[in-house]
Amino acid sequence: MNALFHPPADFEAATAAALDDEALIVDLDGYEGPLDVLLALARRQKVDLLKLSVTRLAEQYLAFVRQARTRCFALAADYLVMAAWLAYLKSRLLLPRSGPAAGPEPDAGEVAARLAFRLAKLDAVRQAAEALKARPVLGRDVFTRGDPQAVRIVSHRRLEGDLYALMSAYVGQKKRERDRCYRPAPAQSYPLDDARERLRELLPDLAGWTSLAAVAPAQRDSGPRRASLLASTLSASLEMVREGDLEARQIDHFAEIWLRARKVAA
Amino acid sequence: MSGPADTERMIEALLYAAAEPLDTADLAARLPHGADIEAALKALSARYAGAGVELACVAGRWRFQTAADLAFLMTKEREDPRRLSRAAQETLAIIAYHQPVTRADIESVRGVQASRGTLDTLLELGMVRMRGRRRSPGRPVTYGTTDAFLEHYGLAGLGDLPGAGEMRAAGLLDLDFPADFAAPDPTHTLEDEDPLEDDDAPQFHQDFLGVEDGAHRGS
Amino acid sequence: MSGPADTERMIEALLYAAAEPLDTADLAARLPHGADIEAALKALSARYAGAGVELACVAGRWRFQTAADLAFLMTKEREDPRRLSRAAQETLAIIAYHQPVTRADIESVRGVQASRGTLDTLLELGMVRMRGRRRSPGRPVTYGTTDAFLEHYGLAGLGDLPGAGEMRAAGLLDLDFPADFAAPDPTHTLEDEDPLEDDDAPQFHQDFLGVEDGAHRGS
Repeated sequence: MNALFHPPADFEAATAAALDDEALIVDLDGYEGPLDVLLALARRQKVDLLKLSVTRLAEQYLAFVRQARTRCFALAADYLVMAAWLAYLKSRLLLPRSGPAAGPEPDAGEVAARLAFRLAKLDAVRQAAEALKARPVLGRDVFTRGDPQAVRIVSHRRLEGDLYALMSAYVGQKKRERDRCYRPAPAQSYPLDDARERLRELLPDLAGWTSLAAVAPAQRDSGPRRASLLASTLSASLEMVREGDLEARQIDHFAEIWLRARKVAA
Repeated sequence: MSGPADTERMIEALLYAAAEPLDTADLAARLPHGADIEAALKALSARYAGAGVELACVAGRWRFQTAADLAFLMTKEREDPRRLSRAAQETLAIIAYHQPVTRADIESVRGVQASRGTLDTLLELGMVRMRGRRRSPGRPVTYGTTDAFLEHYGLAGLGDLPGAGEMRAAGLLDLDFPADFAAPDPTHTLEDEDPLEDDDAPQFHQDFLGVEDGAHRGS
Repeated sequence: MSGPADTERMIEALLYAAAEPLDTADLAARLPHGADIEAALKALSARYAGAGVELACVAGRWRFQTAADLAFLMTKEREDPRRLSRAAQETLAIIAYHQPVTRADIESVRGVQASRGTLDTLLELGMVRMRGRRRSPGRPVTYGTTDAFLEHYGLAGLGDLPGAGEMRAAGLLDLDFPADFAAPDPTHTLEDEDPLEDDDAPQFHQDFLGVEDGAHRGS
């Protein structure tokens, strides 16, 4: 474990490491958090991750963060927390060990070793992911029988469905229940402007009395309902009556309404 | 690099994975140029002769098929339902989370009438059982899940059913879901439930008919 | 009438006609009683070794599949597989190698919060399933891989995961970080999960119900 300790303070080397071009080109978008950065830096040391120099890694990381901050000021908090922690760890690693550990803190070398171990773990998982990807994958590298008609035997012994399916089914219904209750489809209305425009176009044909029902457009499968078509046409016609272009008449309450173009006074 | 043996292997793989029989032109189009397809088909045919699967040429197209004398194996189709219908899946979910529930409860959540077959399927599969009767007018039968249900879903107990937190974590609850959405606690026992009596068992549907005859005196 | 050769032929035909991999129990149900299935599978496997179509064991079940080295021929058959993001790929690997794992475990190995969508995608694809709950405070849900995962990657079982043995030997599959491990873990500070209480009493469901019912103990 003591091998993990670096020789005592060598600040010049530290500065050099931070400045030399070993420092990564900062591209935060490419990284998924501080651990990812640390792993990328650690791999550059080209040693077994468990024999990593954590002091050097800390320096590189701090240089990375410094550089990142000059570019984008708002570096995510994770990166800064890790930086602070590594700065502290580094200082403890560099301090000569003086007698029994003071205070309850764990041995710095041990903490460093665990960081290295954690990186090794992430690295192992990455490699595992690659190894999986490299396997012959069904539908990409290997294929089962293609003729669906030839396929007749089905294994019946397994009931499909897992908890996720069960949860999805439950939530799906709850959603539908909610939608059922709170979302009546809003009725579409026939715009007044459209009704007026249409009436104006129809004016030449309205020389004789014509019923409102006949004047209003017919209902289509989609679009406004009949009631809206009638109402908007009536409103538009009343406006045109006011403007002197149209006459309207109704014999009795609730009776049919008749419309006719007003004869232009010659 | 492709000798006759390679061509044979390639044709074998192509015919196996193809969705329909292939003729020699189809094969030629997909094989390296210059492959001797006729010879390879002959060799392949000889290799498969007498096996459980045979190479057959139908109307100039080639395909693998199971040997005719083994047709008797293929006729056995068992009819156990193995994929739950959506209705069954949903009904099961409601029973799991809301148990004990009555048929009317299920219908009120699903918004549709529970078809008779759905609940029967679940009962037959042993996923669902009748638990008791609710102390309410008509004394409807209540349903709950079985041990087989727990086993199938790998749950130690009903308390292990995923809750709202997990649903959210699994991305199932979108943002416009009420923040206070909570899945009900299936371990909760309602006090208004009576145990089933012996003569209840076979009468699955009696409860819905409303023909409660007062035979059940247990209050 | 059925000698070993017959059994071999029958299994060959059954697997050819099967819509999905079959296990020995599936086969046994369709074969004459007393057939030595293991031996026949072995013989069949040997007979098909090196051919264009091979016998493979995936998720403990058997299927025929085209030889991997002939993938280049299968341009027509190739489905456009949904490509997993790097995060999903890694998450899948962690679940596969470390299972059962909780979401927090995954985050702790990856060092970042699991982005919404990663785990859901895997769940939806059917590669990953919820396995149960860990017996620890909060009783978090654990995840594992499915048979579909094994089938997709052509693995006979979890023991065949590439490199798993070495990783285990190196201790890289242990999930428990020592209690005094002090590296900052962003995933723990940004917790937006359920408010888990540190109460480790076996109070199921407290995590999402928020209502403690003393009632169910009495009944």
